[in-house]
Amino acid sequence: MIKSLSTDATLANAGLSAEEQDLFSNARPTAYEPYSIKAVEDFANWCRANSLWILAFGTGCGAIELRPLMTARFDANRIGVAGRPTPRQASVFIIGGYSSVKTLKRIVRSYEQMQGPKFVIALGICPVNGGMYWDSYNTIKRLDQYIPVDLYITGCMPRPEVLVAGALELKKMIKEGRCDGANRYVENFDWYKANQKKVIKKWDMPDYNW
Amino acid sequence: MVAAVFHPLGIFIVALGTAFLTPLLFRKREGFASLIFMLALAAMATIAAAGFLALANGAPTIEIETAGIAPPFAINLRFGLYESFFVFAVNLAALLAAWHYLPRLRKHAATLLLFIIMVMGIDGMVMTRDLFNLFIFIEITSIATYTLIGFEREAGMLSAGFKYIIATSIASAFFLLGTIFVYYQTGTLNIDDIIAHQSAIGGPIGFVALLLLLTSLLIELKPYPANGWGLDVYETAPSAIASMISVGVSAGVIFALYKVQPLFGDFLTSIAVVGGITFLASNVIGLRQNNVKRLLGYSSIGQMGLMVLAMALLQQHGQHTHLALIVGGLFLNHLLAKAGLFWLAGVVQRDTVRGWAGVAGKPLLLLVLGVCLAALIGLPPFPGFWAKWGLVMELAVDNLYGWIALVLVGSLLEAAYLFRWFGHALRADDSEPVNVGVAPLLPPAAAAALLAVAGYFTARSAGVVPGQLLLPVYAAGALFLLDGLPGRLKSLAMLAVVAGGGFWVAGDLQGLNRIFALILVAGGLLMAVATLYRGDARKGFYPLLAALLLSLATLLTAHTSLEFFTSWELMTLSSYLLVTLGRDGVKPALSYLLFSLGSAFLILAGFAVAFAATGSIELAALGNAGDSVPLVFSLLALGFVIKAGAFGFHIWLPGAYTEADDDTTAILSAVMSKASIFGLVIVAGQLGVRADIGLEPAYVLGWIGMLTATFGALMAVFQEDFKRLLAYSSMGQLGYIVAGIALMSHLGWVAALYMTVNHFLYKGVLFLAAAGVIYRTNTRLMYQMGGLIKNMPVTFVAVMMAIIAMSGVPPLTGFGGKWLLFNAMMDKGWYWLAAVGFFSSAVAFLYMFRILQTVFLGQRKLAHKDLREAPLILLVPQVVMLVIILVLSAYPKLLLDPLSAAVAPYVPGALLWDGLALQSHLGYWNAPMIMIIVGGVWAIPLIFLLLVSLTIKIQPVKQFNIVYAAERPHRPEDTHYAYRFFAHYERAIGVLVKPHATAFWSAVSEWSHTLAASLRILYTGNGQTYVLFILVYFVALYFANTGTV
Amino acid sequence: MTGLPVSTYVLSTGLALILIGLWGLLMQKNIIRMIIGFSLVDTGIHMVMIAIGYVTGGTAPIIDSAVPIKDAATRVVDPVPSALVLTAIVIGLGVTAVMLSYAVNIYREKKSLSIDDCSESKW
Amino acid sequence: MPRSGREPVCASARRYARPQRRATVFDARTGNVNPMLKRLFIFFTLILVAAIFSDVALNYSEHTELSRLAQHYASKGPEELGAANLVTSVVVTYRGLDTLGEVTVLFISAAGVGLMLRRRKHPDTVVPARKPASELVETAARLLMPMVFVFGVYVFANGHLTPGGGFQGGAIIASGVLLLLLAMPQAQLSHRLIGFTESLSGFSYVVVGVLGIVLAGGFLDNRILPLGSFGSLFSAGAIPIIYVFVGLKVGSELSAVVDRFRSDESKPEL
Amino acid sequence: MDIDWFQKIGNFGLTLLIVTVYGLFMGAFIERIIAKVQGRVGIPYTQPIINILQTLTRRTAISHGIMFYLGPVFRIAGGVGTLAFVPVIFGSETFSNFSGAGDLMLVIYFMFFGQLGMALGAGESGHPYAAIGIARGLSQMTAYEVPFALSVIAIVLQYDTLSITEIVAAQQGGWQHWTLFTNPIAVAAAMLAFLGMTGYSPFDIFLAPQEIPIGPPTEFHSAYLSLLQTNRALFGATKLVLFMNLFFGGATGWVELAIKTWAIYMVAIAVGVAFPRFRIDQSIRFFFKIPTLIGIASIVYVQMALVR
Repeated sequence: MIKSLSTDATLANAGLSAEEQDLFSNARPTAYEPYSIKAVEDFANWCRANSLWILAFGTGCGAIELRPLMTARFDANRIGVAGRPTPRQASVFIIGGYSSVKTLKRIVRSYEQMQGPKFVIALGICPVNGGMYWDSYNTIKRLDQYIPVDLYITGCMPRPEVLVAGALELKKMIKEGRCDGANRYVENFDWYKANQKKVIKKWDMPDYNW
Repeated sequence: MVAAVFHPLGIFIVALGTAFLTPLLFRKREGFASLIFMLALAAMATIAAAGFLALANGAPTIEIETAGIAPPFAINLRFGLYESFFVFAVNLAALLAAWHYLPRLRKHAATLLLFIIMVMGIDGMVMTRDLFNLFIFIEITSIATYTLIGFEREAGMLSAGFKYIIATSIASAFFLLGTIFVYYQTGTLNIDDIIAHQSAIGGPIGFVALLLLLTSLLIELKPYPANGWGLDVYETAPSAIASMISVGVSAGVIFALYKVQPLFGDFLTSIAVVGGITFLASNVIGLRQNNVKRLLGYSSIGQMGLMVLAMALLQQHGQHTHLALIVGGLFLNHLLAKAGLFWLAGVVQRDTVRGWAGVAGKPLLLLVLGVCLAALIGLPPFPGFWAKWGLVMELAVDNLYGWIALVLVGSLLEAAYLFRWFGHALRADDSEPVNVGVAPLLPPAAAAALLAVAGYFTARSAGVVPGQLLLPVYAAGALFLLDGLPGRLKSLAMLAVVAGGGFWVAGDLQGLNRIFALILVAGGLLMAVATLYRGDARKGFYPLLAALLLSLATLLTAHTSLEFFTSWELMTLSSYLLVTLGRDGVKPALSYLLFSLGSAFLILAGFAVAFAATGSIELAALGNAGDSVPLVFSLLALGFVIKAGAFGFHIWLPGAYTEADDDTTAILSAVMSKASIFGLVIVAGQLGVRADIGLEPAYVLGWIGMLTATFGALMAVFQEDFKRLLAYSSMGQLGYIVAGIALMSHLGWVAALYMTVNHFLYKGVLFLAAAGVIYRTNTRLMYQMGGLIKNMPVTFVAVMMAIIAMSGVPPLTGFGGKWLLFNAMMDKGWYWLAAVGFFSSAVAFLYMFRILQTVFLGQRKLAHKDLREAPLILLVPQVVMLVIILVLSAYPKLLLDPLSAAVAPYVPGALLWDGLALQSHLGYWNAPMIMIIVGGVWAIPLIFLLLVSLTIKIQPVKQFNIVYAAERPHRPEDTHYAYRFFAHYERAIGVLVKPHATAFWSAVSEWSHTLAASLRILYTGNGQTYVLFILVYFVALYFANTGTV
Repeated sequence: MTGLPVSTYVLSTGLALILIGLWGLLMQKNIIRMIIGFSLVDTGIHMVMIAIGYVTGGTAPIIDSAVPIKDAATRVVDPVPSALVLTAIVIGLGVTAVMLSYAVNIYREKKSLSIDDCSESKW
Repeated sequence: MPRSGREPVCASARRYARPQRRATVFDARTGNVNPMLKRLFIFFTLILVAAIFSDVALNYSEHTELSRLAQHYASKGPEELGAANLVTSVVVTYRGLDTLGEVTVLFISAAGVGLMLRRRKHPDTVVPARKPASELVETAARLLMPMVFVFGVYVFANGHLTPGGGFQGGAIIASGVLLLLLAMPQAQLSHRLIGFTESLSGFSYVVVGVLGIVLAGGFLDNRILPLGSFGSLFSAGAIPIIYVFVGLKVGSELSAVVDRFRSDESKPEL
Repeated sequence: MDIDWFQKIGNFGLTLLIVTVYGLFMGAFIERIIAKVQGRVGIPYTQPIINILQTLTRRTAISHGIMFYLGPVFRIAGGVGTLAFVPVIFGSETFSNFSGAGDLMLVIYFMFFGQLGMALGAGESGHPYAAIGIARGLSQMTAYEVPFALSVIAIVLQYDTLSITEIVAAQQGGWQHWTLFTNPIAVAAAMLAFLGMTGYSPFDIFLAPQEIPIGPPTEFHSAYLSLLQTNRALFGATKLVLFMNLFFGGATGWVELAIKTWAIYMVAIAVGVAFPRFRIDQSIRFFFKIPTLIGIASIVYVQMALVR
């Protein structure tokens, strides 16, 4: 029936109090296999590529550039890009520029709540190396130490045209089956988690936000 | 020889002899004197009893002549059936009162002799046939009473006693003056002789003479407003003495009034009005009274007013044959009940009704109190019930509808304050518990026991066979004896009794009654099985439940309106008591009782009007009522819909259903509420369907039903309390049924009965499920629950199925009811009702979903982590009923065919079947096919999803693993959206569900209290004012009657 | 001798006494005076009774040389009211005695004889 | 206004207790009526009663012949009962039950007064010594006392012949006792004796009544003894006997009542 | 039973497929029209189908419990079942579905089936937004149910039948026989109710994509969402078919059906693009005012003018 992950490898959820342990799942995420039939997998990737559901979560200043995407001028709808208000349904997470430590916590949580396959586009220069916040005490410098990033669109700020280009690029990557960030995240889960916990001091969430 | 020993004159001889010798005996030895005293009282009672028994068995009336000279030249006494009955009753009460008060009485020789002389005086008042001798006996009684009131010499007693003396002395003076004027005109003092020469009494002197006599006797009976002195005495005098004034002295006076009443032929209306005003006024004023003994005083005076009223009206209309049963029954009832209550008040020694909280938890005390109060209100099986029934019937025969209304309203008011008192006695608070031994309780307990016995015999003389009819009482009595056993054992015993009794009573019913028997008796039994889930003692619960269920059984077998009404009142009483057993059940139980009694009184009035029109109390004869049919139908239908919780009268329902025990509520809602449906069907079957009657009442009934459905649903939407929500839901669903019956068509009735069966099934499941949930969570507030599906999956499934069955969503049974009802309404042309019905069924969705969402879904509270599934014994009836729901859903023909056959004798017609599809004029409904299709369309996506699931890793997660705007939830309480779930709906249409009905009934209550306050202003406590009232009373009577002679 | 028979005077006086007694009962605050009022009422009633027993020209209902048995029925006044008055007087006495004993006790308890102080119970 | 300042007694009264408003005609909260108005009302009521009474008086016409009952008593009474005094025959026999009741009334009022005025357990006032009566009274009492007693006995013994009877005689005896008490304030009546007398005579009366059932026509029938010769002392059957008992009983009871009022230890200043 | 179940089921499967695909395509079409209004190109016509496939090919999922799992099943069963009881093409035995099992009453009440199931599933997700969305959705439903019920009563009264087939039959023989023209008042009431039913602006508060992310289905994703999306298209189309049958003379062929349902849908769209969103209490009050009055008027009209 419901195929569940093996629960023998559970997470400690050390950030939670005793009674909260019962409220959050402590299962460890596992990687998913591609469909065993190649044609099916290709078709599935084609579908995913043509229906990019962006999580409507503006994490940084770049979020302002997401708005024009839907307007008459750029009309991302025509290339299958649409916004979804809940991470459960979204497949693309656009990190809108710099991400503070505080935001990172929310980014991690949202990312983990998205269902795979899921893709991350990092917008602007800041997620690459910190950009103008390179010496800020409260801004993370390299996003891909915390979540796997499939595509960087640099610039400060990148214009919507670039975003459209990035989306098209992402579609191409998905169709080619190159976007396996979700599986990477799972496979290197302990490393990512350690990095996240290093910067997020008050870790009051479960280790994996199902 | 035996006759000589038991000669009634012996009463006087024993009394006088004992009294004269008491001082001598007392000097020798006190104990011996009180022994002789008690023996003398016992002897008096025995003589009276022997006489009564002989006379009741046909012995001739004993005429006692004194001085060896025939009347009218010498005084004579009469000891006929009525006299013997009164004397016996009074002497019995006196014996018990003396027993109750012996510890104080025995301290003085004078008290002993005064008491016995007082009793003798009352006996003399009853027996003498001489007007002046009557005066003597009145004075003997009065003087003895004066001293007995005040001999404790406390300030209050002295004041009250003095006022009493002044007032009764004036009354006696009037009597003496009247007597001498009567003598002046007739030349005789013998009452029979006076009546024979009645024509001689005339002119102003005769008029004044009669008026003086009448005023005097009425004043002695304490008519409103000239009765403040009487109340003061009731309040302050020792209980035993107050009881003797209330039941003994009043008995003597009322019998005296009865004796001389032939003289007052012209004043009978005045007398009735006096009685009526007194009855009504004292019961209104009683509402504000908190002092127990004064409360009893108001009740006493009211009862006397009722008896006076009954006597006058029945004589006025020549109903002499019924006088014995009615006035005798009322008298005996009042005598035993009121005396018992006074003694109880004397034993308990708490002044205010609040103080009686100390009685809570004392079973014997409460039993005696309850019996006496129930008797006083006129509930079966006590004598007052049969008497009141007879009274109302006879009043109706004489077209005295206004008087019927007065009697019933007064009785309702009396019930209000008496049961408010009972409520205080049931509810323990921080006041000190009452500690009394068994011995002091024996006199009141004896009174209670005698009430039951008397009830039995009154029932027989009322022409009822008390075998099956009073089975609930017997069963309750028998089970009450077992009340010491462990809870579950008692439950099993109760089940056995109900099963046996129910089968015996209702086993061989046919047609419609059989269908109701299946719901009420078999269904009730099924629900009663659930009572096994609680193992605690539950004192009094099982006997009452047995009484309730068996009274439902006897209700179904009733052939006459009297049998029906008896069972109905037994049902009311037992269910009221069951509600009081709930956690905070006492207060809502009172409003439940009052509305139930109100509805019962409407039903009684309806039956009475029918009896007047047809001359028969057969239920089958209701339809012959001719011109009265609309009135009868309206009264009965209104009575039944009030009991069903109709819109406007519903305010009792949520409280009673909510606060009763959880399994009780299930039975009340799922089972007992069908009794009113049964009544409505019977009545409508006899009356409503006849084509020659205008349908306006039925149309009104239809609207009442639909508005009830709508507002029941709307109010249910805004409840936080699980049971209260279900209670409003019950109200709403019964509204549909009422509307269905109102249709008076074959299809409408099939719809109504179908919904009745269905309501029984799903509401039973829901309330039992609620019982399980509440049992586990210890709260009724839904927002404190949540996520219980994980702990109670079976209960959840049961609730879900029940809700689908209730909502009318295909394929379960609810849709059938809606379909039938809608079709019947469209057939009938009741489009607006159909539209409202649509709306209310949509609104019903709101609260139905609310239950599932806030109780079973959403976030589970931390404290509920380890809850277990509801007890198995609660689940068993639910599962049984769910199976029935499923079977009926798939194959409704199983139910519809018997229903159609059962209603056909009342409303001709048949269901049209095309294969398995039911056809109507408008549409069609193929339930099995729907079932298959729905099963199919449900199964195919499920299989698809299961297949897809094979390709996906599905991770089961926990309750906090939700998207929460990138944050994490912190407490289940914050995350569970449940409190004021439909707040937005309230904002939109909340104006519709403002508690107008509650406000209205509160205002009614407020008004009656205000009225009471202004009526009792006259009781200033000033003796002179009271004297003035007596004079004014005389003057008023004089001028009110100047026109009549 | 006006035209009115003698018993009418007695009757009227009796009725007047009753009225006076009632006035006393209603207006006098002192309990003892109220009792006196009651006694007046009683006495008035007794007078009325006597008046009613009078037969025009009758004599005392005692059979002796003055009134022989055969004349008795025509010569004597009605003996019944006399007998009744006898009884009524005694009863009045009894009631008065009890009233007075109440008065004594009320004074003891309240140190007052005003009827206005006897209104503990009301409503 | 004696009303003002009185404590309201019950809870609801307390709630309604407000400063008195004198000017109002009727205070709906307290039920107090303007005293002037109340007096007017009483006056008006009495006027109405007087009107009713005057209606009676104006319509009264004196009987010119005996009532049916009296006819019978006057014509048949002497033969039936043998009592010369018709009133006595009515009182003791025809209406014997009344008389028994009357005796009972007296009995219970005596008992009642005794009960009401019984000694308190803790007398709060010391009984002041009674002043002795004046010599005049004492002497007169000594002189009159035997005569009063004898007269009393005469009155009740001859009740069936002459005006008088048990009650009258008893009252005379009691007045003698009253005289005695006035003359000798310190004298203590023997309650034992009084009680014994009244109990026994009362009981005997009942016994005589019962004998009437056994020996004659009914309860209280006086014909249990021969009627004797009309007009003599020992005539009229049991009437003299009954009157003796009544006389003794009334005498002792009235004495007891008088004594009760006298011997109260904390006598109010009446 | 004289029903050939196999053929019936096969026919129904065909109808289901056509209606679903039609619903999906029409959804895209409507989206494109809206896009045109906003000066955009809009989504490709296949986008709704691709979206469903996209969600269906997600590889991970979570489950909050058995009702969460079954909720979408109930939901789509409600849609499919409703379609099953509605005859789609008048006069065509093939596309009459199972309308012999029940009448208009059945359809109206069965429409609740899916709502209830969805509500249960959303409820078990434990998400407060889901509960809020359902509470709002149900409340709004009680409101638009009133004018709808009134207009249904009016046409039942008018045609004296509850059978949808017969109602359609009574409207045959020319456009002038459509309910739209014989009883425009009832149609007006029903169309106002329809606005609420479709859940477009101004009556879309219960979805409220921004404030309470898309309401009831907040937690649904992957394959669950694919069922919900399918149902959205299917159920919407079914409702259109029902309205077409009741008020617009039904359809004798697929083309007619497509045109009529598209036209009906356009009403909702036209209103939706022109009006901003109502608060939930405003929307409830709205339905209780004008549409209800119109509904009442429609019954009065039928009673006065059409039924003798």
